[in-house]
Amino acid sequence: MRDRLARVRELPLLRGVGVRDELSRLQQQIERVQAEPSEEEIWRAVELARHQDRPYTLDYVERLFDDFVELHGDRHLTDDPALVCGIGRFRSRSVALIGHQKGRDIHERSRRNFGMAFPEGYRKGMRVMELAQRHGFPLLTLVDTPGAFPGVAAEQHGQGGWIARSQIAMAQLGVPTVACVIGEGGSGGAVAIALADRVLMQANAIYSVISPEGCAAILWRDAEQAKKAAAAFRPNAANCLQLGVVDSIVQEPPGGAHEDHDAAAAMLGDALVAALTDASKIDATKRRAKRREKFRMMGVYTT
Amino acid sequence: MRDRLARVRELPLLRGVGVRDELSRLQQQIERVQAEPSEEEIWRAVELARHQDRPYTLDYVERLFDDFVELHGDRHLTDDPALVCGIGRFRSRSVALIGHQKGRDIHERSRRNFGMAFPEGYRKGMRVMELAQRHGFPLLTLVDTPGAFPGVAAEQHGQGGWIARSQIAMAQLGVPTVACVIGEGGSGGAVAIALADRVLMQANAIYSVISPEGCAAILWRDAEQAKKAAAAFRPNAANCLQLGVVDSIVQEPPGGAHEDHDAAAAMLGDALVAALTDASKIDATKRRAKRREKFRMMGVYTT
Amino acid sequence: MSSRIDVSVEQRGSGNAPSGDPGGKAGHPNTCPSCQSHYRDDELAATYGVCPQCGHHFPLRAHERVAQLADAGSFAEDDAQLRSADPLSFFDVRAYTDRLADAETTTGLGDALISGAAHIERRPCRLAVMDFAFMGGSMGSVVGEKFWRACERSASDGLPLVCVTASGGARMQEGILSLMQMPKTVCAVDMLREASCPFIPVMTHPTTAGVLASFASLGDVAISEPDALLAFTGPRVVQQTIKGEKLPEDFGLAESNYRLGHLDAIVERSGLRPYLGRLLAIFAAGSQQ
Amino acid sequence: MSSRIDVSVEQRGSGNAPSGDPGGKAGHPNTCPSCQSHYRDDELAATYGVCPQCGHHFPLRAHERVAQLADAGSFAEDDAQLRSADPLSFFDVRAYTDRLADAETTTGLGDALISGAAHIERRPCRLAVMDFAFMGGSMGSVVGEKFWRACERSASDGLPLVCVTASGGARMQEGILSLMQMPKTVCAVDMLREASCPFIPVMTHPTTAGVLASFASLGDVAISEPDALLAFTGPRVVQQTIKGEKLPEDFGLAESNYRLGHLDAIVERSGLRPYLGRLLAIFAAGSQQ
Ligand SMILES: [Zn+2]
Ligand SMILES: [Zn+2]
Repeated sequence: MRDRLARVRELPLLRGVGVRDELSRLQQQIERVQAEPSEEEIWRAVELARHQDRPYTLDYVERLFDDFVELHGDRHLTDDPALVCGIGRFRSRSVALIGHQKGRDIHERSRRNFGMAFPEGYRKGMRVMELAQRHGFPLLTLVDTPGAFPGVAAEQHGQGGWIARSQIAMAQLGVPTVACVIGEGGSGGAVAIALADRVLMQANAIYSVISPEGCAAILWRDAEQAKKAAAAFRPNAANCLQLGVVDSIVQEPPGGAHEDHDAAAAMLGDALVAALTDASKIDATKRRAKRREKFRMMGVYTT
Repeated sequence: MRDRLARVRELPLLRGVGVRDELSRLQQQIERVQAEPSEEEIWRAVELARHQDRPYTLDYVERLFDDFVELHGDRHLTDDPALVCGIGRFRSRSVALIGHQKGRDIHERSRRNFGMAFPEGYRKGMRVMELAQRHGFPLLTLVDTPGAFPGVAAEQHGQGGWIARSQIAMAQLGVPTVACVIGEGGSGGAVAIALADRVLMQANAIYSVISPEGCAAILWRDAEQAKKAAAAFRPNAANCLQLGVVDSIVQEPPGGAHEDHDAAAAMLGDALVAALTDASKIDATKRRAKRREKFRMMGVYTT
Repeated sequence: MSSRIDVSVEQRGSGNAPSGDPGGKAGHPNTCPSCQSHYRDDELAATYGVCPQCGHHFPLRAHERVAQLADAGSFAEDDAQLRSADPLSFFDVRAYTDRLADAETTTGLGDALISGAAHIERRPCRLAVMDFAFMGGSMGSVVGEKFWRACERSASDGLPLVCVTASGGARMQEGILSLMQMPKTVCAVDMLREASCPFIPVMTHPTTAGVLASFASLGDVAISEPDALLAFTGPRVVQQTIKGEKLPEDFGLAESNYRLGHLDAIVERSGLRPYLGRLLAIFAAGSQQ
Repeated sequence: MSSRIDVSVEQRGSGNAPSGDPGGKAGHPNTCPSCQSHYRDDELAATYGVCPQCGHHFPLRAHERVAQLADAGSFAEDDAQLRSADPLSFFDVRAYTDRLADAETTTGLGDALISGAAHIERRPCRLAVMDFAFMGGSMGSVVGEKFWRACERSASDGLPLVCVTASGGARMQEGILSLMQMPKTVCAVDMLREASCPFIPVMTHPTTAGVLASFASLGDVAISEPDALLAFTGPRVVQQTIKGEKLPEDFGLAESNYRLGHLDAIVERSGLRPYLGRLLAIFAAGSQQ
């Protein structure tokens, strides 16, 4: 990993003023990331990120919020249970929250579509963003989805368009925003709610453009090659941090978040508060432009 | 009518700063309104407003716009043909337009639901309002509907809520807005797009809280009493002007707008330009508050 | 837009009264239209006007509602002196002025909405409550103006406005001016929004037509009591447009509105005050950030 | 999100080639996949690459598109020197660097998007065009950065941006960084919006996955060519989720998107330039008001 970090420094990538910040952040965290992860280690992150006992959004809400009022419905067609939205009291602040919710047992998983949102879910989220903006509530988002729901109605209702609109709604917010990938950060369904001032990622979460299985099916024409695919595109937290995609890594209890929900929640809570405090320091009138600049820096190319 | 005007002056109604403006406007126009209309005359306005040859939104667009690009769709479910939206060049300005469209022949009428919009129609309109706001286009709206569509899907998709949201979207616009009732201004379906800086009304249009037939059915329990009901609540332009609900009356060719679409369009065009020019004079930062004050004045009560 | 709600739904359940009707209590205001249980006034008062047998929410008078929601003694009414004029000299089978006078005598109210300063769970706010008993909770100039003033006071004090709605729609007898109360109340909500004041409507049975299609739908949060009819066009009129087809069982009711994404929560009457208290606490803390 | 569109749709029609295939022209780029008519290059060029028999829109290379849309000689390309790095040292059956080199050799392009200053119908604007021939029009860091710079120049000049899209989605080989081009390009559109610059994407076959779910859907006006596949998830993958059920005939195509409210207009290729000219005139006049 140190090699790659060195390479990152040399390339004309992550350009502009953000680079130094990113690098120093990287430096601070690199001690924790012991070594270049092997194929097995990356696959372990994939498995942990999808672990059936991993805490979900509502598990964290229950532990981190003093009071939480869930909000429902897109005001047009339905309430999408794959995306939980609400307002509440978090560490003595009032905040708005949007998070994917996979569901614990098979019944709930099916009801929540395994955390795969429909356009109506993102529309509900945008409604809560408006509410946050109107009342000056910072916005927290928790990302945990295999991806947006790939069905007929979801497509017909404009899945692509609403993922785009949810992102630009986050881009336009004047309030501080913090996102954290707490499990699977799956492609468009994930970035729909992850365009934030600060983006965090739990140590065993993954964040990726496509599922390992999907990637394997396309590139190797063999879904069985998922492990190999995962090793190739490295959806693990250390890689995302190294590439400047996330700002910091949120530690998990030994063995992973599923081993101790309370401890995982405490660590997440501390990280969210720190990021929120950090994001709140920016002059509100400059926040939108700063947020744009952050995402502008993402990418690697030569000029 | 003069009697009533006198009464209007005495009552502590149409209160506040707006009163004098309303009254002077009233005074200016009262010469044209010859006398208190009879039951027959009011009913004639109802018939003219619904006349099958009366020009509709697209008839005016065709005659008044140098170029017009129609915009379609609510980005979620469908395109509602009962509400026509677009941007175009009108008397050397670029403007956005929203108008009900009843349809001329029976096939088109059925396709357009006789100008009765679904929530999706109002959502399309709100999209165009956003576009107008983003690019500083003044907004023109042409109102011509028996009312919002009273069907199962329309209700299930939130008809009431979207009529409300369409109104508040107009309330929040920073650009100048002018509405004109060009035929039937039927209840909630009409006000959804009529919360404007200036509200005009064609001489033979009607603007009402309920259809004469509906009113008769409820109050007299006999839909046949429509004429009587119309006479009781007077949906005609002169009455709306007198009550301060509209700012001025747009003249029509002799016999009514259906007798000469070109002449009617020319008169409407002149009135829209005058109102737009007038509305554009207000300091943009005060426009939203001024518009609120205008509607605040509506109502008659004693203190 | 109808100025009355569909009688069919307004009195739903009552048609199923057993034909025996012992004691002739069917239709009595203290007889539950759903399960026919009959209660003394003090029994209903003790349960917030909710049938202990079946959960039916009896209609509440505005002052009863205030008593249930506001901290004891905290409500101070404003604008009680406002009265409707009769701009159209409206006369159907009776004169509008007579209807108004009757409604005032029967209800003891000046019009279909009362409003004032209040505390809910020790949080200061403005509270406005509609009363269906006053001409079907219909919205005329006085309702519009009182709502406007409530918003104005909220905005100037930086306080939330809680508004309990119950209305068949516009006050037809005021003609086009009743329709104009829709944009007027919408503008009032816009004033609240510009001032970043929370607006929390609580929709109760029935909230329909012009009130649903204006301020009632523009809350920061959308709350309803169970079983309330929340529809722009009521089931009777919609039934006419679809002829023989059957309307969905719970058409227009709060439960269907919730399922279809139009409500954040359906809150039982007994839970309303604590629920509002939680919301007010969240919003109050937000405004200090 | 797939980095390739469904082959089934990409090559729709071609499976229906008569089994005879006289002259072995099926699959030839100048053979119409819908009606099997075959054309010389100059014939297709004369019809904007549209089959005169059946209206099929053949894919256009980016420079052909520029030639069709921009006034002659007006296009001045920017940022042509940008090239992808290989942040993951990505290797599947081939190395990403090899794929890039091949694509550049084959297409003569540095990546899947070109952009520059242009005039359309004598209106100054910025024009960006994607090329499906370069790795399926996939969006990696270079596409994202070029789009960003195009927006930046539009914003600083106060000019509209016209962007013709054709993309299978994200450039999987750049891993998470390719996903980040979605929020990056969305932020670029936000910059345009803040500067009140018109943004007019023209979606062509295919515009899917990460490009549809970012800047392509954020235009002031939404335009498509006929028959284009515009889907977040393509029909092949959706078919898997619905098992035996049959997909709608025109699933994901422009025509179905129009019907479902996602497009303002479907414009035939020959009418695109005048249509854009009208839009630019309306927006240009608006900005001077
Ligand atoms: Zn009961
Ligand atoms: Zn052909």
